Amino acid sequence: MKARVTVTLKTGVLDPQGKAIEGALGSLGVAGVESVRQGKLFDVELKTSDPAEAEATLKAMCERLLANTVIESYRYEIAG
Amino acid sequence: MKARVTVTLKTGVLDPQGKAIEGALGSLGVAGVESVRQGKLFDVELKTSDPAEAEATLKAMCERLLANTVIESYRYEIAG
Amino acid sequence: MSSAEPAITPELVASHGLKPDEYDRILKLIGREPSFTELGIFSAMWNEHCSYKSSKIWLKTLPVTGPKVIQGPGENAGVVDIGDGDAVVFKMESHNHPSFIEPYQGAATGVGGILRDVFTMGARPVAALNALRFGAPDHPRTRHLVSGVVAGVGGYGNSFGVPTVGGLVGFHPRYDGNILVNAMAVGLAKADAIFYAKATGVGLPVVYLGSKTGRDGIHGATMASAEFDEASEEKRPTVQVGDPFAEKLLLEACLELMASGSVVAIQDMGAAGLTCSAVEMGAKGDLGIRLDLETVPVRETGMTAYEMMLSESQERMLMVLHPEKEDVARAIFTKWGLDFAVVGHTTDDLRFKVFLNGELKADLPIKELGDQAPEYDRPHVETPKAAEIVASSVAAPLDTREALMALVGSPELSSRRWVWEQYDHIILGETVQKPGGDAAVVRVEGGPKGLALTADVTPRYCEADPFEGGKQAVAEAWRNLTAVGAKPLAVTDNLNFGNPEKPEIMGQLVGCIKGIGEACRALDFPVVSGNVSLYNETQGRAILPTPTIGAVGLLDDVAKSATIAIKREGEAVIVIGDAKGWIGRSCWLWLVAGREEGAPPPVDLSVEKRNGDFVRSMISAGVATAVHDVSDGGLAVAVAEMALAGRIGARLYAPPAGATPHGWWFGEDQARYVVTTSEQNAATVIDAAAQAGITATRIGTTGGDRLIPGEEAPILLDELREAHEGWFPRYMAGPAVDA
Amino acid sequence: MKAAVLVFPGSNRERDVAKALTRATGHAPAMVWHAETSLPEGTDLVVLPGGFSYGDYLRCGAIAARAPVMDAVRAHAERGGLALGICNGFQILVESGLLPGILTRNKDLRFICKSQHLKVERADTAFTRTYAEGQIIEVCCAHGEGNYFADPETLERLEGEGRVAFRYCAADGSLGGTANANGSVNDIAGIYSEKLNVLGMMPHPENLVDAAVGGTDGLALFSGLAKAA
Ligand SMILES: Nc1ncnc2c1ncn2[C@@H]1O[C@H](COP(=O)(O)OP(=O)(O)O)[C@@H](O)[C@H]1O
Ligand SMILES: [Mg+2]
Repeated sequence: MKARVTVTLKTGVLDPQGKAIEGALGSLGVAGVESVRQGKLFDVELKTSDPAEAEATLKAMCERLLANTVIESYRYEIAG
Repeated sequence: MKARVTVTLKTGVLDPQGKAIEGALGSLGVAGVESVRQGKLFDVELKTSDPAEAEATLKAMCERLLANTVIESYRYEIAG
Repeated sequence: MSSAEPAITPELVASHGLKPDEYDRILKLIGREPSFTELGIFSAMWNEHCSYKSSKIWLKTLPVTGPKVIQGPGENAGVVDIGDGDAVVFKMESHNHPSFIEPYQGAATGVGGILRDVFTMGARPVAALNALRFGAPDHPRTRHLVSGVVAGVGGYGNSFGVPTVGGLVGFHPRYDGNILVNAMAVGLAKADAIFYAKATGVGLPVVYLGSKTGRDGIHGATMASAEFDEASEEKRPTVQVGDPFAEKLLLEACLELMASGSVVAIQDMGAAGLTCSAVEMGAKGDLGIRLDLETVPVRETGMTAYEMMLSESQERMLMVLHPEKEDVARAIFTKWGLDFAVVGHTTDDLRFKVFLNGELKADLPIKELGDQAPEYDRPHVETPKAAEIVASSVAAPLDTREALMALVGSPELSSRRWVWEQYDHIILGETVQKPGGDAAVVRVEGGPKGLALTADVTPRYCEADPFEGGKQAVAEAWRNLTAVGAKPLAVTDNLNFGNPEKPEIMGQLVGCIKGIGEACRALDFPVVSGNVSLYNETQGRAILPTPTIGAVGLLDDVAKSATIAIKREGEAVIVIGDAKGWIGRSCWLWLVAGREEGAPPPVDLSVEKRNGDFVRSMISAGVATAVHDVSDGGLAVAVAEMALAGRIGARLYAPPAGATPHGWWFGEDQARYVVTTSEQNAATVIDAAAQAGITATRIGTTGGDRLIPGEEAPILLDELREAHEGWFPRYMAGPAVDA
Repeated sequence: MKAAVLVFPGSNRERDVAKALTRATGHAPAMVWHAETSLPEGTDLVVLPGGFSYGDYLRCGAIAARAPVMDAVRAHAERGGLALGICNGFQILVESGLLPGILTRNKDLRFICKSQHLKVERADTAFTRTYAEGQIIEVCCAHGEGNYFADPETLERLEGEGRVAFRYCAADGSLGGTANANGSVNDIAGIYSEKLNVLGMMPHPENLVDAAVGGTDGLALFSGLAKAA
């Protein structure tokens, strides 16, 4: 079973990477970008085919490792 | 207009971060994970409200900066 | 005065960390109820972290002057003359609580903050050090904290581009819930081009520089002064994220700006950001300050005056500018891609006035805000003296070989290579001695002179006897500098303690400060800067008293600095200094015999000075081929480290008649050094020492691939190295734990 | 020899490399701001220094690779001019397409700063003429993303055309194992462009130019370059 986890910075938390990218886009002449915030994604292959079990594993992964819940939020989605 | 860009490693490209996460999950006792590949995501706020223009900007951003097409693929999605 | 701000209730006052009597003081001072913004300003200025209210009366007892001191405590960093028109600028600061909550960002922003303190004074940072204390290795969070803190220290310093050349790492269960992250930065400036926070001149523009302001770390300074409890993990989003890239740009822009002659006064925004920096610039210069907050560059919408005044967003500075240079200054900041905004001006009314969109949000007497902060002479009780433990009264559970292997492979004494290899310690190309020796040596660009740098303290000694422990911390830092051949110059301190409202804890603070003061006076080693971190307690249990001492010494010629590595086979191994085999509070007693007991070794400062001066003279005469001070783990560990560093073994004589083996090999008597010298010079050294009234004892000869402690079983260096180098990487490779 | 050192926001070894060049050539190189659109008249060698250009945000070297001055560097290289990228400079060169492959996170994900031995693969280029072929030199590493990767065809081409400049090795010259701390494919520490006029390398020769500070094995590279033009 495949799933995708996305981890993004909570609102208000400084995103130096996003800021640098905004600056670079500007000087590259790519106009029309208001703001960029960078996050992470994880494509996960799970052993189970049981959605409930998959969900439990994903939640454990996120809480315990993938997201730094001090500054980040996470979401996961099980692929069809 | 909001959009999300995802950048993932092409198959075959080594992903040391994904590997490290797999290892860490094992030692944390989170079982049931076959594999993890890490990617990036960008939440972009665009100035335009014209989908065609947005698409052009997104494509330019990805090609010119956000993805290194030697090893990465990208996708973007305009949020409804 | 304000619209839609919370009413000032006793609960609101309490939640700002202000005690009822402190609030009364505010009422008396301004003659009315403060606005919400004003309450925030008072809480920031009067908390422990900014006001030093519990420690100030004791800090005043420290020696802070000397013939070479250009600037002592009271500015962003201390400044000491190193000749040829050069000055060294340095300070140490804690980031303990934020690092416990978010180790990577907490440690990173700690490094960022201290670097900013140094370059705010006009100095280019040339070295960084860090003193880290973690809980027991087997505590479930320790590994995660070590890995995050080390990555954060490295992540910031490496990117900023300063070599991280030294520091220390310790483990003890008393830090389980309160780790310590003390960061030190060292910079070089011209002695006649130092910049200060004191503003002069009325009507001058107050300029905001650097990154934009967000809602980061609001209440960060209050958090740093509040005891930890379970609930504080809830206050999480107050953590700040560091941006070393922005700080590197800020450094270059500031140095360029200073060189352009535009700067009247400059102050970094550290704890309590805009509030602290603006008040300090005005108060020091006997000027008022007016701020117009709508001009402050922000990265979030709808920020209130309260939020802007208390934000701890990183990588920001405040400056008073020569008005005719505004365009020059703006051009420099634009070039570096940083924000530059005139946010107010100096006034002659001695008021601190804050406006937002024309609305007055705060109007306070600026001098009193700083000067009238509460100051406490808190009740304190002395730590009861522990009894001396005589070595012969303790049975040795392991033989010398096994005990030495256990010690060099212990969490406390094993190699820290895993840590410092994550720090760029060679950038700038001036690192003459990298981490791993007694003190780092960094050449002053162009040479031949150089700086010796160290950070040290032995908390278990401080716990047993704060006064002796305070002395010992200074003495050991002094000894570390001496051991590389440097003349010790001055110190910075970082006093980490528990809750000062408890008389026993206050007694530890007082005892340590007295000890530090005594040692600094005896060794002509003034304190030029420092930082105090109190309330390091979790659920009522305090950390070990940990007054970290950072110290700087001067070498006239770095080519003559001594290292700990044994250089050649067949040289004499000599111990300088007397020993009675002091086992109380030693690493051996703790780690081998499992007892944390007894009085710590006493420090005789006149002996310390005499022995150190002698060793230094042997180094400058080129007679000493390797030098190492004897500290944690005693003689055997010292010689083992020298052998490992030089990849040459040594055969050591058996302990003298009457000595207890573990007292001899592992005792931690103070004021001692191990020195190697050629066979021809050995007698000369011992005679010269005798003439100076110093005990110098030959204890063996270098050579071979093993260490042979007297009649006992030899230890192959390879085995010793495996134990010494192995612990840290093995530990860190262990199972991951929850973040 | 006229050398120019590029300065990007976040470069941090530009002063180190300038000192090394000054020591080797007897005069200071020109320091060129990233926003410039040309190199100083008569530049023989352009150096892209180490650091964290743009914080190494997004990908190391990615943003700097798109700076205005890089077009000038590209033209300079096409003309056969010499270019040297060290550490972040190497990352910028691969991101800008001047060299093939990519540098990814070190295999154990940690920044590594340590003394490092390298094997000099060939001694007939402008960069290595003062070394001997197969010589083992000691320089140092300081990077978090030095793990060189290229697809098999590229790799084959690099090897086949003799474009590997340096390999990580142990003091005795042996390859592999712990000598390759970052996990680079084929132990690659540095590579050349097709015409051998562009060199990218991860380790820092510029921090080993002084006997008082760790040794002089890096100085030879710069003194060799000094004689190149
Ligand atoms: N333990 C100490 N010993 C000596 N000086 C100290 C000590 N603690 C703080 N100081 C001095 O008090 C001043 C204020 O320190 P601090 O509030 O930490 O500065 P910052 O504004 O950088 O946070 C500094 O000049 C500092 O050197
Ligand atoms: Mg300061």
